[in-house]
Amino acid sequence: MAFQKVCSKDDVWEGEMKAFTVDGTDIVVVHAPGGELRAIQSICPHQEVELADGTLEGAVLTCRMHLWQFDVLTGKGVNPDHAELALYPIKIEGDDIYVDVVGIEPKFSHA
Amino acid sequence: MADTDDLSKPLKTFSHLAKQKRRPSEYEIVSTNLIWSTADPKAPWAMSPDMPLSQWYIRHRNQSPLRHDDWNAFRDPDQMVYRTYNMLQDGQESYVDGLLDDHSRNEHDKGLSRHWLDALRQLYTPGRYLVHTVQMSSAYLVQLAHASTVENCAMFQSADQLRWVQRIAYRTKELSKNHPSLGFGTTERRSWEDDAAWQGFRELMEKTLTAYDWGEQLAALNLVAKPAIDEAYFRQLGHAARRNGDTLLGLLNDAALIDSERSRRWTKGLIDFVLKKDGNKAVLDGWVKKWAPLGDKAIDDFCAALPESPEAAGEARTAAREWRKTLGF
Amino acid sequence: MALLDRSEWYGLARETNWTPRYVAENELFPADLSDPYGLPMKAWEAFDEPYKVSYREYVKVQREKDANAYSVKAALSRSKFYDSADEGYLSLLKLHYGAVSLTEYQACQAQGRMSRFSKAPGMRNTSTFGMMDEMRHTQLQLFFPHELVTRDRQFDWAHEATHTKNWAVLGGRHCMDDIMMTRDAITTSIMLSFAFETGLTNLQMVGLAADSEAIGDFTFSNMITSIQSDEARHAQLGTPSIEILIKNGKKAEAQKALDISFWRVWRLFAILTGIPMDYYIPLEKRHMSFKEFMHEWVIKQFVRQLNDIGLEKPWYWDMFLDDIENHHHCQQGGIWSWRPTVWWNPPGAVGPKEREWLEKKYPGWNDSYGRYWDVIIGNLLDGHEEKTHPNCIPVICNMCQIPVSNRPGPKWKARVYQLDYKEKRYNFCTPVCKWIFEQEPERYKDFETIVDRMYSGVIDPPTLPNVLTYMGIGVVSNGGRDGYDYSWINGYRKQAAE
Amino acid sequence: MAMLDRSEWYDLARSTNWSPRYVGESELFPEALADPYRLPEAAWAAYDEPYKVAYREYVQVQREKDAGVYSVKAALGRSKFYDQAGPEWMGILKLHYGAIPLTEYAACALQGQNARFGRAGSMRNMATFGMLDEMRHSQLQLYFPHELLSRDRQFDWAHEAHHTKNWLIIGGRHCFDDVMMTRDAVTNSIMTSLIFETAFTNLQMVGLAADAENVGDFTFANLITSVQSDEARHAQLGMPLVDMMTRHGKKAEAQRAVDISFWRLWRVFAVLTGIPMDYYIPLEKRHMSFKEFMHEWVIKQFDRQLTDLSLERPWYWQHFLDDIEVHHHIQQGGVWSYRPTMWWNPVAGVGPEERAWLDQKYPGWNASFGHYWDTIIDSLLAGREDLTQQKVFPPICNVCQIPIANRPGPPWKARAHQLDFEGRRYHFCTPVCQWIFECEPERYKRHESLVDMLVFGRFNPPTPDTVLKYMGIGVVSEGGRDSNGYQWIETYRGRHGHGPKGHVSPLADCALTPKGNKRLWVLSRFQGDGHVKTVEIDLDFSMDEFARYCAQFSIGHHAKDQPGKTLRVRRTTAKDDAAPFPREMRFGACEPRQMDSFDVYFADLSDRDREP
Amino acid sequence: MAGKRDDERKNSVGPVLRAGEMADAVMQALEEDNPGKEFVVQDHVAYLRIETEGECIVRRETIERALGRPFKMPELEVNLTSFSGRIETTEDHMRFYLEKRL
Repeated sequence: MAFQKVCSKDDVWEGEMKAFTVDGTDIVVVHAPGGELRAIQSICPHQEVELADGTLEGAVLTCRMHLWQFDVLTGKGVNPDHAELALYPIKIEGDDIYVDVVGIEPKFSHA
Repeated sequence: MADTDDLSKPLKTFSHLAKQKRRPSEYEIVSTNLIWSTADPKAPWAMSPDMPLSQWYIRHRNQSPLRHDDWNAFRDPDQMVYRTYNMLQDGQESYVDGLLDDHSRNEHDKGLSRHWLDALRQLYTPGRYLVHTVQMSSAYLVQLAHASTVENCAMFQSADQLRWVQRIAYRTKELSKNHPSLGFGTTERRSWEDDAAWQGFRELMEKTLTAYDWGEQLAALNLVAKPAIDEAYFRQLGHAARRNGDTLLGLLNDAALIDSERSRRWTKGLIDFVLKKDGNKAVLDGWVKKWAPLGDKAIDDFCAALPESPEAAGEARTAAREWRKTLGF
Repeated sequence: MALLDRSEWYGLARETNWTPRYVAENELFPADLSDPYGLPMKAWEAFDEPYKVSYREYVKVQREKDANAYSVKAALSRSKFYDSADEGYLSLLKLHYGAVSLTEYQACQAQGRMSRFSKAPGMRNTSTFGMMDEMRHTQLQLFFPHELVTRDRQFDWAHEATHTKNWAVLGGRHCMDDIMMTRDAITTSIMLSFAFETGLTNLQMVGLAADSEAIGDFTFSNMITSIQSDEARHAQLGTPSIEILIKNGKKAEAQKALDISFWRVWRLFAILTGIPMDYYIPLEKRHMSFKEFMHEWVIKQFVRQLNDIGLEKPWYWDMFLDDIENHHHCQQGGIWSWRPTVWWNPPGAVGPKEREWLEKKYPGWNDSYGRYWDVIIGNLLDGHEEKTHPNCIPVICNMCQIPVSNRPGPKWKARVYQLDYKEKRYNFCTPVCKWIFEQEPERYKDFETIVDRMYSGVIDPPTLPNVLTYMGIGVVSNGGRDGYDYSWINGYRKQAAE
Repeated sequence: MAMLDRSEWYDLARSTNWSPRYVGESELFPEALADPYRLPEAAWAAYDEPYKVAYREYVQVQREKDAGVYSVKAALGRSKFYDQAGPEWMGILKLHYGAIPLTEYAACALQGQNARFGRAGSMRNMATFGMLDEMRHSQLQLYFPHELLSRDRQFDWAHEAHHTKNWLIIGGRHCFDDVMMTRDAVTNSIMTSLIFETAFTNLQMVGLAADAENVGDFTFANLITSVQSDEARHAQLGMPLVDMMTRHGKKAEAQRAVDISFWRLWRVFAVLTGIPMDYYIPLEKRHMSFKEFMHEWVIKQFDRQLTDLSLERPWYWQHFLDDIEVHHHIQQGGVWSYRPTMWWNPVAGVGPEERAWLDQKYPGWNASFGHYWDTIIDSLLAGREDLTQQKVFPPICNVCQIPIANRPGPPWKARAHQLDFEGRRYHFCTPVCQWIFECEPERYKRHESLVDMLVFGRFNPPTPDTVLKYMGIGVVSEGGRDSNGYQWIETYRGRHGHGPKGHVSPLADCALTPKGNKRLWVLSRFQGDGHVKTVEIDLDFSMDEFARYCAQFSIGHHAKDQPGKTLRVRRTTAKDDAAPFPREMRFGACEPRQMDSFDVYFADLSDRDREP
Repeated sequence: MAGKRDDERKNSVGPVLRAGEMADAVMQALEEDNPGKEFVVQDHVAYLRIETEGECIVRRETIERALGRPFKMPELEVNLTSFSGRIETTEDHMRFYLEKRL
């Protein structure tokens, strides 16, 4: 079982995101408006900036420093569109959120 | 498990919003559940319930036949907050400044026909009285609103009217400077009080202003009077203006109608909201039935005087009615 | 230059009075909401607001103000100021937001009344802006504390306070309901715009800003001074009303409206502003004493203006001057003692150095208030914290809703002024509160103080837990404790050891 | 009608290439300005900027950003922050504002070049925004220091610096003229957008922001992070180009552009950012060390970015890693010693606690750089402030324009790398700078460093005053002085190793001066010193005199006696193994050429008779 | 108590401004627009109180000169937190005054 309990749904409300460390891997749990939950890498693929400090509007996460944008539902870059976020498998049991970080590396993007 | 009732736990938002378990918007944080004078239906204020103003609120707000058990659940479809309102309207006003400036440079007023100038003096410049009554009536909605989310919409509506009162005054002055002998700036009150074209609106608004039941004032103003004014005074007068080479008035009135669109959005939102409760449909139907004829008459009186616009009254009446139809009336 | 100057058309935009035909004038402008003084419409048309602004200017300037206030907040929210802020200062913020945010919202309705029911077209337009201003103040003062609830639940009172029946809230509501929610448009313009907004809001919105800057809370100081810049404009509604009343032989009425409202608001602001200034702000950051501030802003600036428009100082002026020396010191003692009943953590904060400062600013403080605190300090040094809670119920004034008290010490100044009216006995803190009641007993007679409610069965049974719950304590958040966890007595411990 | 999405019309707005008929293609897009690599038309048609923005979005977002920045300035303008800010922080601001605003403005022209000569429509569009961004950055960074002028005239450098010939400015200009002003649109996009704006601006704009917040300068922190938020867009210009070049057989050229610009920018930024971070920020407010910052932002990121772009690490990677440990420390010593030539008041920043921190972050700092500062501290304790200021100029690298120096201490690392080209001798701080020169000597050969000018007799008279004036010192403002008036040495008084009177070598008091006409400029490389010095020598000096003469400028500006040892002189060789000259030999007898390099070192007395 | 009584009888008028660029410009303009008047400035960090006897005026064009940019009178409101005396506002000036002299 690589899934680890990270938090409960009440810790990360719809529209919020929060940073956690799972097995030494930094992740961000994002609760997109509409109720979808995702676990994404903690650092912007662009440069060393914490994504949890950014802003979430709808499903679009904007990094604080250089305003790169990502669709948290798919992990795909919105702007620039070549960038991508690593998504970690996530499952919800009751109110508890489990994430599996095994074997997944954060992505980064040139430029 | 975090529990918003557990005092040892920090909150993520104001406790009253915490129950939603989602991140609240700025609109929700600053606009919801701000009125406490509704808590005790028998005593809105710390002053004696027998005081005239306490009685006023009890009678005209608390006991209005238009009812809802959770007025605070209403949300403005535009989610307008004060900050965004000023941003929006500053932009709109820059546009209007531009219109006025351009037309003034091009000596627009010099090119207007005498025939149309007379129409402006009769039908446009006295409009500040009319729009001001909407400003007053909206302020009444502010005072007696059950919920802050409704009250805010009414406040923006009231401020919008002041905007046009001042723009009409501005145009009045401009016209009087360019055509000093025609009575611009001095004859408006007389027109408003005596000219047949205005008496429909005057009657409609005097009566609306004194329809002190909050629900009835809302219905009279936002379902009947305002649509009538939008359609006749702003839209049809604007059409007539264009036909008479007065592009400026056409554009100004288009700009005013943008404000009206916003007003209609929240009005529709609010009506949809109250209609979900039993009994309100009948109450509103009654009011619409009572006020619509006054609205139609106002349109007729006004449009009858519009030069070369035989179809104006019909179009305006239909448009106002069509809009009410989209609300279910 | 193609655009007209404002002055060219401004007059026209407020020529909006007309003679109603389809309804009666007193139906359109009922005296109770409009003008009980019975002046003719024409008289009100002379109303000339001294501070003018057009809608076009308004939205532009206000947009700029907001851009400024919100940007500063956004930029500084990453600073760690609130993480390490002084607990006394945080109490000041909690008190401020709890008392002010939603009260501003009520003022929207009061401005709305002036905008709808005033017979003066100039007032109707100006209070449309006033209404918008009050909306701004509400929204700012909800949005700014909102981020603080994640740190401290007591900030939830920013939204919840006025929905509760906390005794401090009841006091505020009684006052504000009196001066702005249940008066006609003209009286409201005197009581709210003139007495309240011209006379006293400066205390909170400008005075505290100086202390906030010293402490490093630029977000707050920037916000409240920005708010006050709105007040400086719309507060100007009151003076023309007074001038018109005087001109039409109603000076006594205007004077009475002023006398009532000034005292009511004073009693409130001394708590809201006076206590934080003289006790909550850390000593080294204090800009000036509350008393000095009162001199600068009220006695010098406001009273001089009062005089200039033709009114007199209120009849109770000497009592007022005396109250400046006492009221907030008494209430600091009271609030601290009854700290579990409030939503902030009032610091005792009368260490040896603070006392020196207080004595200097308020000569005689040590011999009176000092003695009161000596007993408390003695108990704390002996480890008897429980003795620092009074465990009894104070007498509350039936007007200002504040515990009846006065300077402790040899002179026995504390006294209850009583009045029997329609078989009920009413208690007042001062002859002035009593006088206000006597002006219109029917207005005030039904309101029960928190203590009345314990005896009348509203709070049943009147046990301490029940009373606290009734007041929202333990519901919205926990009640207060000493802001510094009694560390302020350490100076005395050291003195004792030496 | 609803509005179209940006994606629906965006491509049309960048389909703006056409085939010229009335002029030649190469006339419309001259290679030297557009594309010397001759990438095929199809490649240009496929150019896709990864970060897209519409004009409508641009003006709205930028307006909001500016509202934020200016409001904070206005709100905090009331605070007494700048009244109370320490001289250290003010030093950082002066350095920043002197170096940055007009460089940003020069970048407008660079972006303009790309907007005109970019071969892809989309590149031209993006560069148009880039142009506006750079205008914003220069205006913000002129407006903000403007209010500080009334406090301190040295802020005038925010505007004036680039109009002067201050040596730091000459260095900065040489770098930026090279990477952004004199390249074709493709190369400058790689050098500027990809390397400069992606890798390096963060050092200054992000790194300092954290420190600024700690210090309490929220206005500045907010300003620079807002500036940096613009880079997202226009920094994207270069990336697609590298892709295109590797795909079309121009990988070596792309690699070279990367290698050249990365090194050049590194040398500048280590001074601009490294010194403030590790020396000027008060110890308790330091966020992280410059080295840690370099690791986080440059090494980690740059490395993986290169891999991603299918490029290699620059061939000098190991030099670079070494340089991170050394370059800014040695320049800190230099900047402080040459403080009268700076437009701010340099901070020494080497009290006992700071030294402990430095040694922890940079192991070995105390044994090398510490040694350098020890002699300065001794001089100050002895009341000999005069000995702590440099009296001679160091040789300056003909590429980076920075004094030639390296870690002081036993391994003789400081050394001038020299090249004779077309009859002129050029000096370089490192093999990397030399390599850059050799890549395109024609590009660099005409430029004269300040020391070149001195040696070539460009100053008349060649007095320090003339040189200072040439650099704008005493013209724009007074030059620098120690930021806190040497208060920082008080903690050393009475400490072990630093006697209250201090110990100043009699060598330092050597009053030798070159006389007569038989004079020559040579390089003095003193044992243990991190800086190589240029000295004007009298050919009649004996070797002992030469050694004593050089000693007074060396190791913290004077060398300590070493009992039982004496100073010897030898030629600098690659392996540092030349035999010393006889002590009594006339210097002229070794037939030195202009700018030859000589070692001066301590040797046992018993070595005295060893002859070359 | 004598001090207090005196305070009530002073004829001080003038703006209370948030300190900053605008306040500096207003101060400069006040000096220019009211020749011969003495202004007392109290710096309370968060606000500057500028006062003079009886009456003073500040003109738009003078502020423009002091600021070095176009200026509209209503903009002053952004920084005008209060004022002593009474106020008169037009597009070209702001006047602070008292009608009675005590």
